[in-house]
Amino acid sequence: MTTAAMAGERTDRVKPATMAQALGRALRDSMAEDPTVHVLGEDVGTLGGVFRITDGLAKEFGEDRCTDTPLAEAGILGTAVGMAMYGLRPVVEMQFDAFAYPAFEQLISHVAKMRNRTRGAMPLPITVRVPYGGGIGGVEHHSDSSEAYYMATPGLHVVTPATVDDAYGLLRASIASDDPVVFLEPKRLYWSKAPWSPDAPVEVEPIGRAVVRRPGRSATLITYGPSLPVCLEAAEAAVEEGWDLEVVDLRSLVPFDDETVAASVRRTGRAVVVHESSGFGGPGGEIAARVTERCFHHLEAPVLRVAGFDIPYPPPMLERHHLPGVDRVLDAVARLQWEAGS
Amino acid sequence: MTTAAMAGERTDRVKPATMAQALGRALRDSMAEDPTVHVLGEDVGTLGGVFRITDGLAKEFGEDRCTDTPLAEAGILGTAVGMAMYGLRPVVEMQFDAFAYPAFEQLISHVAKMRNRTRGAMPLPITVRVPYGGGIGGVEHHSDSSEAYYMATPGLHVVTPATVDDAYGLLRASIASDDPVVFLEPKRLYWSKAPWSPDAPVEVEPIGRAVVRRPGRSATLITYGPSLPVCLEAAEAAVEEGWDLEVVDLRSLVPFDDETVAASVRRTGRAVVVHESSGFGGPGGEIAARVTERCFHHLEAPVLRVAGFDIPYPPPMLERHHLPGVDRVLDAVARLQWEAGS
Amino acid sequence: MTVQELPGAAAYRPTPPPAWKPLTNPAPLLPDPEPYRVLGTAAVADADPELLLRLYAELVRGRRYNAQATALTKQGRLAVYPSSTGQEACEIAAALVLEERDWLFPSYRDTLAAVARGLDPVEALTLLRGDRHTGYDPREHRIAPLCTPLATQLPHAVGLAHAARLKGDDVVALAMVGDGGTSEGDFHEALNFAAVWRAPVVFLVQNNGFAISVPLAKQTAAPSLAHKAVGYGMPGRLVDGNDAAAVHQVLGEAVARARAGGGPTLVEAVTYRMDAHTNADDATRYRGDSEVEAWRAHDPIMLLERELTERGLLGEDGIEEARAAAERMAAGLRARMNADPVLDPMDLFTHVYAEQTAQLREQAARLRVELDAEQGQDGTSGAGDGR
Amino acid sequence: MTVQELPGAAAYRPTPPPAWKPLTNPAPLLPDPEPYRVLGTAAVADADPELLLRLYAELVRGRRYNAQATALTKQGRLAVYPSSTGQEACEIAAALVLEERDWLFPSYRDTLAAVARGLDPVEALTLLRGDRHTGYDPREHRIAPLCTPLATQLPHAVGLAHAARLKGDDVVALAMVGDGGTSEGDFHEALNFAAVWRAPVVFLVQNNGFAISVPLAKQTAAPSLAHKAVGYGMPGRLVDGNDAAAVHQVLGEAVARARAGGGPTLVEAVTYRMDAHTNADDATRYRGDSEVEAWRAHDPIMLLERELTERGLLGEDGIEEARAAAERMAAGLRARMNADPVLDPMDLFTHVYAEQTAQLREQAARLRVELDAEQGQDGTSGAGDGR
Ligand SMILES: Cc1ncc(C[n+]2csc(CCOP(=O)(O)OP(=O)(O)O)c2C)c(N)n1
Ligand SMILES: Cc1ncc(C[n+]2csc(CCOP(=O)(O)OP(=O)(O)O)c2C)c(N)n1
Ligand SMILES: [Mg+2]
Ligand SMILES: [Mg+2]
Repeated sequence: MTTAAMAGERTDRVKPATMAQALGRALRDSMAEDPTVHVLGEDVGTLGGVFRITDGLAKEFGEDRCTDTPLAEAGILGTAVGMAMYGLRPVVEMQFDAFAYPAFEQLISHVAKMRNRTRGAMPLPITVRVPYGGGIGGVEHHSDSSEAYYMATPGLHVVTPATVDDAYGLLRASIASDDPVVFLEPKRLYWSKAPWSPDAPVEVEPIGRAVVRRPGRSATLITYGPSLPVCLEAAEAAVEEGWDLEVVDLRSLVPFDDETVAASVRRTGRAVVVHESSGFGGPGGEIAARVTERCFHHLEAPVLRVAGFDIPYPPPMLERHHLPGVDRVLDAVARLQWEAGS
Repeated sequence: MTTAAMAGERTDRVKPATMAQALGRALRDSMAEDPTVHVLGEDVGTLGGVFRITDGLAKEFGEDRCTDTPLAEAGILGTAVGMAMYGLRPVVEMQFDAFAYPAFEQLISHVAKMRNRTRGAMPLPITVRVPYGGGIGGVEHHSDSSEAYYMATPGLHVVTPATVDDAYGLLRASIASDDPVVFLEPKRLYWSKAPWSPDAPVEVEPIGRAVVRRPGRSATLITYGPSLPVCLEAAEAAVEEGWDLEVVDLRSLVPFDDETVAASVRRTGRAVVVHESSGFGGPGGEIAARVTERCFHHLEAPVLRVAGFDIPYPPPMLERHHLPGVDRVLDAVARLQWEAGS
Repeated sequence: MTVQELPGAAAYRPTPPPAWKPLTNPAPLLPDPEPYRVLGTAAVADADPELLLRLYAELVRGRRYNAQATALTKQGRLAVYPSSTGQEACEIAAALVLEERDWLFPSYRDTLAAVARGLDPVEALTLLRGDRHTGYDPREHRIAPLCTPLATQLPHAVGLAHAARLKGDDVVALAMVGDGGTSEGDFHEALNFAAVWRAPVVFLVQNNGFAISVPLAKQTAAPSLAHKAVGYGMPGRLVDGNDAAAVHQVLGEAVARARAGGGPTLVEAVTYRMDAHTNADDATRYRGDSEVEAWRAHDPIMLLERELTERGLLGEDGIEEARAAAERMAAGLRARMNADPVLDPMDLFTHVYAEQTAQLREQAARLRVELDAEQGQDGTSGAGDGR
Repeated sequence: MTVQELPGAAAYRPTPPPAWKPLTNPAPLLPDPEPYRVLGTAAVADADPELLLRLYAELVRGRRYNAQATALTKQGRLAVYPSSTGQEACEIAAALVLEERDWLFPSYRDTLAAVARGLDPVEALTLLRGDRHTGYDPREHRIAPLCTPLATQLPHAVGLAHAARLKGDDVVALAMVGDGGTSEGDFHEALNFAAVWRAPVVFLVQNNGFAISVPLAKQTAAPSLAHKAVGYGMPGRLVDGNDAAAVHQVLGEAVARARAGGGPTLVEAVTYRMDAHTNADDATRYRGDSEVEAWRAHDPIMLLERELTERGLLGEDGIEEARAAAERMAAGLRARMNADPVLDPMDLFTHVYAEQTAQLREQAARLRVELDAEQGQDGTSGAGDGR
């Protein structure tokens, strides 16, 4: 599917845009195209959201389409469920990762299960946007990486963009999906820029496809969202050490693109999973385990993981010690038992 | 530590007891020994809990020590936090796995983090008892395996007994712990019986030690809680096929006993992780990944996982198709590439 | 900063803070001091005899339905049944007060309301039999799935009602919840959203005295549950939940108000759960016979039957007819519930997502192999092996 | 079942359902129709002049503290600051009304209340500077950690107050929350638990008109937030939040009531946030100058200063003295906040559990190696590199 097809007439002005702008544009285009798309959340209307992602939507589409709700996340998601039951396509904004927790019961017991428990009669095409992760100097409860909770919940899709293009394309695809999507927005990439034209058609992959962001032959870095730039930087730095690293951007944690990931690891024979979520019980365990199941006899070394420490997210002044950086990625690559194989 | 030391005078009458009885006795002994232990939850007082685990406690210790609360899980856990801040040692009962979700924010943002965010000044010695898992014919929302959520949350201990002895010992140790413990009670083992004397001293390991329930040489089954009996049965059945399976009962998911698990897998060279929680994003990924990291060169085959399907928990009449049984465990063992090695 | 420096200081007069004004006049929001009643009071004169007779027939049928479902648990045909015996007036009135286009949001106890609204009783009971989570298409009769996580259905009702209004549809949602459920955060959030959005929704709290074993006095210290309405700026109505005419009237007024754009209403119906919490519960652990007996003297069927017989609207024939109809329903239900449901285990994978993921396809293939092997072994079909 | 079959049927008389009685008389729970005021009204005659002077000095200091903290954000010394300028009367009264043994549960906006209660302002600000989550030992001044997840501190306050009472200690907990926070489920559950347990706790809602950009009218349709009390069976009090004497009096009465075993009270203080939500917020996006100006004419310091000067209790000297004291505090704060905090990254691992797990020991060892390498590279210490 191309976004041109999705968003109507477009011209060709390519200039740098931020991920935040691309997300906002995706919301706008979705709302323009489909009158059943409604945005709701705290401060999304008049203010345009604390990250200004929804800026202008209330003005363009009215407060009934982009609604400032009372301050209650379970209420927001719970009413979104009811709206979806009546045929609307709600897009919910959670203000920060940790502030999605009050809505956990609605998410787990209803949003994830409704299609299943009604045997397909009541799908819930709800997109839950969650700004997530650290690196922006946020005080406590503003930097959680909560993706493990969502991944462990059958019935949800879990999607996270790492580029400006994907921010647009994946959000459009998520809103268009007939299943609930937890759409994780890497806060610290909100202000990342790339040449991007809101008016140029962009080839949008359907949800569920990983992509090789940098081809390489020595080892595969498997990552997503906020850690993609770290991995790309590490891959550049690794050239000096003689390593040619392939970087895979998962884009969708659920469904998981086993094919792309396994194909890469079979080629390279070595892999490191990189994410800033805590290591223990985090996404990396699942990813490493399934890669190993599929590629065992191709592996020269165990799949390693570079992750945040197993600690509550630290205060801003210490976060750089917690977050996986280029050095930690290279360190892990160095431990991939290079003597043993190639 | 021995429970005799913890519970005072005891004699030696060994007769069969259920896990439910052992749990009740652990609560009773903890309350008798430590006046700061308070039990609270829905129906825990007059009724003795829907599983009757707290039966008799309100009578023996009064309603102030074993309290029927209003019906609100966040309120229960939230007030428990306040009680712990004042020096009490609350034991909270969540009535069923899925009904702990409303308390998720309190658990993640406060219970797990309070010690850390106050730099040790305010530990929260709270035990959250959660009856979990399926196999009892429960209707929807009564059979969730929610351990992955808790495992992914630094600051929590996650403990789950699989035997009558451990039910007593681990619950006593959890209540005695100065850290918050999510104590997962395998519902379908509530009525499992074993010779056990409430009056005999039982050697209780501190939280965090796995135990080899059955020694073996061919491969290791790594499991916990409700799946232990399945694994033991599978190990017996495997003898016929010529496999001598070792069975490790984790008992504590956090902290994780890498030493015991890795030692076993290094010995056997093969491993299968078994649990009834959904596979994707479930505990098995973490376990398989860390075992592989530690034992890679000892492994004859990838660590495999036998788990519930990646679906919402099914209706009772279909649950037997969802839950990992002996056959699925043996199937996985058969796929451990026996040609390749031993 | 001193008073001299502050702009406007000189103009200062003791006035209330500038932005403050009451959003609503609280007086009309307060419920009656006593539960509103119709039967046995002067108000009954205004009641439509046909409605009363209809309510009566439904109450009798409803009671029989409860008894039959409970009997089915003893025969192992239902895994569990939360009976609404004693609460039939609420269940029936909730169902009857709605138009076809309206939506009902029942809690796990309210299969009777769903059945009275037209749902096939077998479909209503699949959840409790254990073969399906929701045994019906919610859109067919506009009945949301029976909701087990307490109070979580309330924001759904608000969202649906709000969506309908946004679409310009004349639809009201009626949501049912227990006294215990009012303690949950979702109750609070739902009522607040409803009031702020003036959503066309009616909240019916069946205060049946208990949340499993926990009596109301351990649940709340409020004057009544209906008083909670004030805090949301919606009217609270207190009604005798065993007086079918009163419940019907009060709910009817609330529905009409919602339909007219007047916003939500909270209705507390004071009633009593005559049976245990479910067949698996032992009510003697937490309440005495005398309390149950006192309520038996205030039985909803009895109240209505007495009214109708005293007014000559109902005779022995009519009573017999209602009973016979109820028996026919019960016999039909019995017969149909005696058949084992035919289930296909492969259905486990069919409605997790709109499209099956690669992972689920793999897992389904593995189960297929297992089922085929089972079939090979014992000659039975892997499918349709319900229990 | 017919009326004849029902036991007790003959005895039936129209009575309210057996178990129903109001748990509380609702009338005394209702707040005043207007925010209660002391300054500029007859009630001021009963106010203790010393208290008024103390409040005045603290208000002036509090305003200066807010201004200084905001200035520190501009200098990069604080990451963010949610100012309570305009709300000082609430902040100060909340702090002053408690005994030493009592507990304060502040929200993220209430560093001023914590400071007024005796907390070192630098310790109060570490959260917002970014070096520590909670920069103080909560037990020292009995101030719970500043709470960011809205309303989640309220059940903590209830639990603590309840625990204290169970232990026989004479301790009251005062919990602060914003108007927006009242919409959260935790608000509801906390108030309900408090009322059912008759816990000695006081809930202070600072209704400052906004939750970030969302005005009260989008937050609730209630007559006032104080009216929510009725639904829990506790008294609601409505007070002018810019009238320090009134807030102090109303809170004082609520604390006394709680202490005497009378149970919880909900106090709504109507006030206004003069600054933006935080320094990072742009308030012009959602409110106009005229509204802000109207509130400036109702400034808490001005109200009190006028009262005191008109009554001859305060002269230019006193005003000057209060200002000078506030300046000294600000200068001290500035000076101390100018130093970079010395942090040890190894602390990341020290307070996750009572005992470090093997996994954390491993991770700590790895960080140690990294820090040593860093130190080797650039000759600086890995520790203490805060920013
Ligand atoms: C969130 C949640 N917590 C706990 C339960 C377990 N539970 C089922 S019914 C019930 C009592 C409900 O009482 P009430 O709301 O008064 O409804 P009633 O049973 O009287 O109809 C409880 C605690 C649940 N279903 N959902
Ligand atoms: C559970 C939760 N949801 C959202 C937020 C983000 N947030 C921080 S402050 C705020 C507004 C709070 O408004 P109010 O309660 O009126 O307090 P005020 O800021 O006016 O003091 C929001 C939405 C949060 N901190 N916690
Ligand atoms: Mg009830
Ligand atoms: Mg506010």
